[in-house]
Amino acid sequence: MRSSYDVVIIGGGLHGLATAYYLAENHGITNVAVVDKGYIGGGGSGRNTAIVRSNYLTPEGVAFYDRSLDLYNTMSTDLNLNVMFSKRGHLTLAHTDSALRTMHWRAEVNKLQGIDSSVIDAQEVKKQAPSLDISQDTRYPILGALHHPPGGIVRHDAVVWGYARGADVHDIHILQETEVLDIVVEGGSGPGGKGAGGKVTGVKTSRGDISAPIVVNCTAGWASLISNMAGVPLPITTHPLQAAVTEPCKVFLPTVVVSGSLHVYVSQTDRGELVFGASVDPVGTYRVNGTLEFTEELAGHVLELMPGISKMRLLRQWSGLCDMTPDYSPVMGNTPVEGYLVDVGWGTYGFKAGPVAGETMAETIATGRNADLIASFGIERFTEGDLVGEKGAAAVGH
Amino acid sequence: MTNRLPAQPGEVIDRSTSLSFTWNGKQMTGYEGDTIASAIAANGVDVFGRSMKYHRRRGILTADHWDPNLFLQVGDEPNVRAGSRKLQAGMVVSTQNVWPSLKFDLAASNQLVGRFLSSGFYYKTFMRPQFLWPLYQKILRKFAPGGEIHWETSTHGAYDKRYVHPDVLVAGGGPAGMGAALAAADAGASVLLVEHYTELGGHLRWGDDAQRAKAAELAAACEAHANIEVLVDSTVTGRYDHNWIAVNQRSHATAPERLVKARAGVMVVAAGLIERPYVFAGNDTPGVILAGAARRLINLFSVKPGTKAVVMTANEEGDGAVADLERAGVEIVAVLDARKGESIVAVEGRGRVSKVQVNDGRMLSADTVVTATGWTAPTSLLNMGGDRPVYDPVAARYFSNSLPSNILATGGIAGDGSTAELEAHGRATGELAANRSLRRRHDRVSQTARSGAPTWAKPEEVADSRTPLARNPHPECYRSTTHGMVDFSEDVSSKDLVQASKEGFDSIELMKRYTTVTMGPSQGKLETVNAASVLAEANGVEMADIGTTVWRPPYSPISLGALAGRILEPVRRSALQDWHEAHGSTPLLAGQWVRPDQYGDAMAEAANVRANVGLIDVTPLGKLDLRGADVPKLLELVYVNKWQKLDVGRVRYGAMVAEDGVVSDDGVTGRLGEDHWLMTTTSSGAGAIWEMLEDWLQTAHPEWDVHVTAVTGGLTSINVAGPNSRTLLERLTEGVDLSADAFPYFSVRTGKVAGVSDCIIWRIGFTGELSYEVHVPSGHALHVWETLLETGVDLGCAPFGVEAQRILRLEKGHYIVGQDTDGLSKAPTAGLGGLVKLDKPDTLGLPELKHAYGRDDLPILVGIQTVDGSIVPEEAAQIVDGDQNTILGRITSSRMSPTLGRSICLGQVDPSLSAAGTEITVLMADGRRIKALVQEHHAHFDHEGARQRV
Amino acid sequence: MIIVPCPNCGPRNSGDLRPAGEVISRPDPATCSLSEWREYLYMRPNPAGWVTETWYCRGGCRRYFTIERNTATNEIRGQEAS
Amino acid sequence: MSETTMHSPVDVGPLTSPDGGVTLADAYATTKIQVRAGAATAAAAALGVSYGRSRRNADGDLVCGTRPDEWTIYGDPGRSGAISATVPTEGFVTVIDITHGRAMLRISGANATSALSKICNLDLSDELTPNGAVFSGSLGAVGCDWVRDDQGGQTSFLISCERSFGKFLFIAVADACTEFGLSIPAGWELHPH
Repeated sequence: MRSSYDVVIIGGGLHGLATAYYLAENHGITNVAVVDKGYIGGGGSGRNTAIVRSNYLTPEGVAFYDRSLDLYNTMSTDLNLNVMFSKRGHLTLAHTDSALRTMHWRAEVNKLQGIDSSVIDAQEVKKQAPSLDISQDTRYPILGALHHPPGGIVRHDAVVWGYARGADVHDIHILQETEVLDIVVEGGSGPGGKGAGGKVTGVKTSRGDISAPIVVNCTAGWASLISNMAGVPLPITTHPLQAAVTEPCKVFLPTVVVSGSLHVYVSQTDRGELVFGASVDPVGTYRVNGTLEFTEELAGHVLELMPGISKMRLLRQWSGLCDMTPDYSPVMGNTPVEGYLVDVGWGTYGFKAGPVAGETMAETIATGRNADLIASFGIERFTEGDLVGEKGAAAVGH
Repeated sequence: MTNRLPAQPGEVIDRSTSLSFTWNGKQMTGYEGDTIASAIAANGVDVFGRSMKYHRRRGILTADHWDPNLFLQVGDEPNVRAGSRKLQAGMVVSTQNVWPSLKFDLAASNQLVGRFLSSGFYYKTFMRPQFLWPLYQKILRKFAPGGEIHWETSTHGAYDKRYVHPDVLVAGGGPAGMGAALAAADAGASVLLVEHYTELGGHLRWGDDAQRAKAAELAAACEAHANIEVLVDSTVTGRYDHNWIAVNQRSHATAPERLVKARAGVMVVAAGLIERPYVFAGNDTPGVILAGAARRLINLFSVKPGTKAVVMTANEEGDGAVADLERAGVEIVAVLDARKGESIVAVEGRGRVSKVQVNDGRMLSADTVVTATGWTAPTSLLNMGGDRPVYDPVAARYFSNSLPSNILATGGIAGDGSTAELEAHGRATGELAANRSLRRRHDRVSQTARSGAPTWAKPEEVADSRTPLARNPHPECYRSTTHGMVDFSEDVSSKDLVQASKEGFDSIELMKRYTTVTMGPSQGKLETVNAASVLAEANGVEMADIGTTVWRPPYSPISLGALAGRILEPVRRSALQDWHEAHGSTPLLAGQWVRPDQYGDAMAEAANVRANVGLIDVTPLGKLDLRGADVPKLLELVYVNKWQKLDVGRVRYGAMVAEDGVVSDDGVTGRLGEDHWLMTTTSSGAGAIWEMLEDWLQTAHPEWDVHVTAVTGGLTSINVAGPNSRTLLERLTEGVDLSADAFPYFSVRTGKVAGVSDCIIWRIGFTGELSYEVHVPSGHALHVWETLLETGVDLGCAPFGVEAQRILRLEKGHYIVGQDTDGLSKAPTAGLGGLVKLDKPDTLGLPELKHAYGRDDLPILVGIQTVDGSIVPEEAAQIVDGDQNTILGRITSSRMSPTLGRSICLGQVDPSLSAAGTEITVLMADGRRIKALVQEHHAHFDHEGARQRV
Repeated sequence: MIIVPCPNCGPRNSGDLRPAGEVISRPDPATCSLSEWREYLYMRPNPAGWVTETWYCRGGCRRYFTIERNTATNEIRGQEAS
Repeated sequence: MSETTMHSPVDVGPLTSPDGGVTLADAYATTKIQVRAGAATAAAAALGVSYGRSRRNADGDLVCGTRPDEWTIYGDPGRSGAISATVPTEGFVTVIDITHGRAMLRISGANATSALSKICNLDLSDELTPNGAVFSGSLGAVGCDWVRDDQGGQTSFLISCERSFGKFLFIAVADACTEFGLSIPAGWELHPH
């Protein structure tokens, strides 16, 4: 650990490590420290269900996530580590007319931006995922689905390790078990010289002070707490997002299946386990113990889709923290405090965005201005601009 | 039955009841009381399956629920724990992880490339050429472990649930757990005693005569106690915040599994100890078993585990196994006393152990190796309560560290002792649990509105004065000088762990993720301690510095069926839904409601409304009865428009925006009396709006006199629409003058319809025709509906469904919140300009409304007609910039209009396109770009409303 | 499923109620600036510790009330009817 | 149209298990009068029970403290006018007949509590839910108003829900009773297969 860096990145997860990697790789900035209070990838990066896709609803969302998918496509070669990207296709089921209408909307927007995305009917859904029950007399009949062939799953830990190794090659310092206690800001309008109009000079950590003209908040679950250290309030509430995995069974589910109405998404690993997720818990909390009701609702909903797997057993459940924003879109880029940047508010979709978030944050740091791809995601939209319209599509948009 | 012993003193099998079953297609028999595994073993079988990665032969290891080698397919059920599941007649049992057969397994060739399957293998290989990875992946997926799903059978919905509220829940029915249950129950607490296996007794069951007698005595006392409910073959699978506890009851008369959800005052964890394997080369060879396995096979099931055994023992369980083996006629080749430093180095053998190498250099011939090298304390449930157990090197296991006051530990998880000492500690724990839980129950009764005051005094709090159990010294036996299997279900060896540490994955959490150690079906119960010890050794640190991974629920895997339980998915039905279904309606699920979509021909139904008169059931409309002098204030707060001056007998359309200015709901609200109003909302918004009104009334304006009552289901709403509607209603209505002058458009009257009093009649026109919405007390709705149809036969009266209504409303250009507007649509987009009043002191989203009306860049909802009227653009078709791909809007609603004989649409467009007559380009789903024209009005038909005002 | 102490009903499972979020004061809509309004709409303290929050006893007494809950531990103290 | 010939969402039953341990019956026609009034009103004083408790008045009607400042009076079919007339209306008081809007069932017998506890998370034991207890809570995923109203010394609950949920509620409760021997008529199974 040095006493001074050009850039200090808070958060050693996928986003922080990717930002560090692209700072070095694309911009030659290597006097960089990534600090994490625990171990790398110990937060949301290792707790998500590893689904990637780009079939978003808004043009800005589509462009952003499509770039991320591009980066995932070449990642194994770029990082010299097999991240096991399984491009197996992604189905978002529609159980109602209105859901089907939203799927059509997404498909049309996607197609206009060159994304492989279309609405398929129940028979075609059955071909893609034969284990699904497409009978029409159920409580939640499958009317059709948004089919997105380029979507898939990636081994999430490998992505973290790949970026960490890539950053390490450039001699970027990855400081684990180093907790940031404060962000030092001078000249701001708030208490202690923090807040709007101020300028960052460094951070205080559990292992000593570090001076740095640029500090980047790449945390999830603690983004509000870190941002308050700089005097920049965020439009975030923190909620747990839970996931679960079953014991393995012989592989039967070839694709990723999502149902927004049933608040569930499911894929099967190469080892035969089903990996499930749901929507965020309704009660905001920093607690990651998990709940029983999550598994009950999850099982009920999964069995509505696939009644045949009632005898499969749930092996393990876990929980991560999600920083939810009002419009289900992130908060990225420069802030009213000079030198303090944010890459936060990733809700339930941070994993998909990791590579492009790193790339665009690195560009923003290097050039001083927000990268074009993140122009809609600036913090100012919550005070004067317009929110992003992903909410409708992202409610359980995994 | 080649391996069955003569009757043993503690055997649980019933030799008078033979059960036949098949094992990999071969007919076998066992006895009532056998586990599947004991029955198969009794038939002389050594190899039960193949390991996950290397497809090595595997046999019995622990002979209990946690045995990683005894996951079998039983009929249509995958991954059955054959070590604990009881045998039933007719079971069809087969191996998993074999292809094509148990003896000749192609995938076993993986062993030859074993060095490539070491930790991190996947991450480092199959990378180049990259295009081949999908192919590799396909092959890998063929070798996935686990059983098979039988798609033709499903037990979804056959499972069951139950809620219980015990003062004390005891997890574990051994001597300590039973002692705790009895003491707590004696002290007046209600107790739920949960035992993982099918009988109470814990480790006493396979113990000596005195131990078995003690178990029987305690079990009988528990079964007989009025305050104790015993659940056997049941597992406490999870402990969640505020002592919300999940119990999976596996054997129950009416359900395959039942999830029992307990809110317990105090949870007593008496889960006992789980025996740990020893790590050495060949430790996964069939014939290598744990001491407990040997004892259970012999004592409970009368199965001889081998013929020539080497026993390595570090504790009493191993010593006991030696005695049991001798009694069973197994030749003891050697007893290696780990307390004296003797140990096994390696074993050889493929289908079965043949040679054993000892650390004194001897090479012994044996077919069986028995190890007793120590315990894993299954601290999972304590862990879920926030405890972080700490390693004690003297006792060579983990102990709980700090527990919240509503969790207590007893038995082996808390320390060592004789049966009497364990029971005594359990009893003391039970007394403490009773004290704490009865104090809590007293509070609960006192605070609960529906219960009276408690009739008993709250006990004084007693301190925890239990005499702690001893921690007997135990050698730290984890790994020999060779490398062997650490995680049997994941096929992870100690060598893999050392390698992972060298590669920098040197914390327990990173190692777990990198190697998948402890991530298999037993979730670390056999592996965690050995993994930590290997890591400590590799890192050159103490065990205590390694920590353990966090144990997450469930404690033991639970079926999805049990978690789902019965299928409780309520559906709402109007009082007329039975009639609709009896008359050929196509059901439409709309939110929680089931509704008639159509009765056969929606176009004809719509046309009949324009020509004659139709009836539609619109009961799902949210309806709120509002009473009080301050209702107008409330309405002015929540609607964008004004309400103070609405006269009695009149109704008005209202639109709502949320605090962020986004259009959120709409509906018609009428003034029935000076202080009596009826408000309608969208069907989907009804619940949320009711709660929102209560929020404003309770938290912001408690001084207002308003009572809100939800009356949605109480009033069945029948819309009578069409030019003949007045004539029809006049025949059946008493006490209301329906003439145009006496009952004008947008008015409300109350009267008698078809003999039913208290019907509320609104004259409104969603369909654009002369129409009346009749709200009938629901118990009489069917009578009114049928009478209307009968009376209107000559007027062409016929029912119409939701689809016809959608067509009619689109012809009239009425937007639907959530379809024609979206999550960003502000009032100007929906065209609410004439309605919105900004000069109110308070209305929801007022600053956003003001902001929105100062802008000229918001999308605008317009009527749209394609140039070619035969083309119906899809809803959600995008409006683009000519041949460019820039998005300038989208079609939000579209239908073929039976009235106009052409397609009609509503759509949101960029304001630059919103002027009437603007030509726009619509991109069809098939890629065609078609021309359309923006219309002057939202309405495509009778925009002046002449038809509805007659 | 935590227990929420309803001041009217007594202790209830949280699933019987609807969490309505941190208590946030609402500026005067007639006079406040857009940025003050936006702060009310969107900005949340979101602490990892004690918060005062509103719950609606949807399945029970249908009353809104506030409690103090520690978002790091789910511990609950105090109850105040509103 | 007679006031008492109401068409119930549950046109089946009553159902009884062979051992008499549980009986389930429709009670839609029960007159249900809701009163909303502040604690200081004459109505509150006349009704005379607080939230959570109930009493049977001189007319034999069951007066329940349904919520804070809210009461429900249950009586025989056709008593709407008679019951409403007994409520003093000075001050801000709302009296509203909710008979048609609430489906209602009665479940009685020694096994009633056990059956209900399969689909209701509340502690229905005698201590927490004694005779006369009034409360609201979910039953089979349907929001219900409950009163424990024992009949002849036998445990009995009177349970109502929004009318449109009535058929589902009856099906869900009947299903919970099958463990205790109740037979379900065709068409009223929770999961018709």
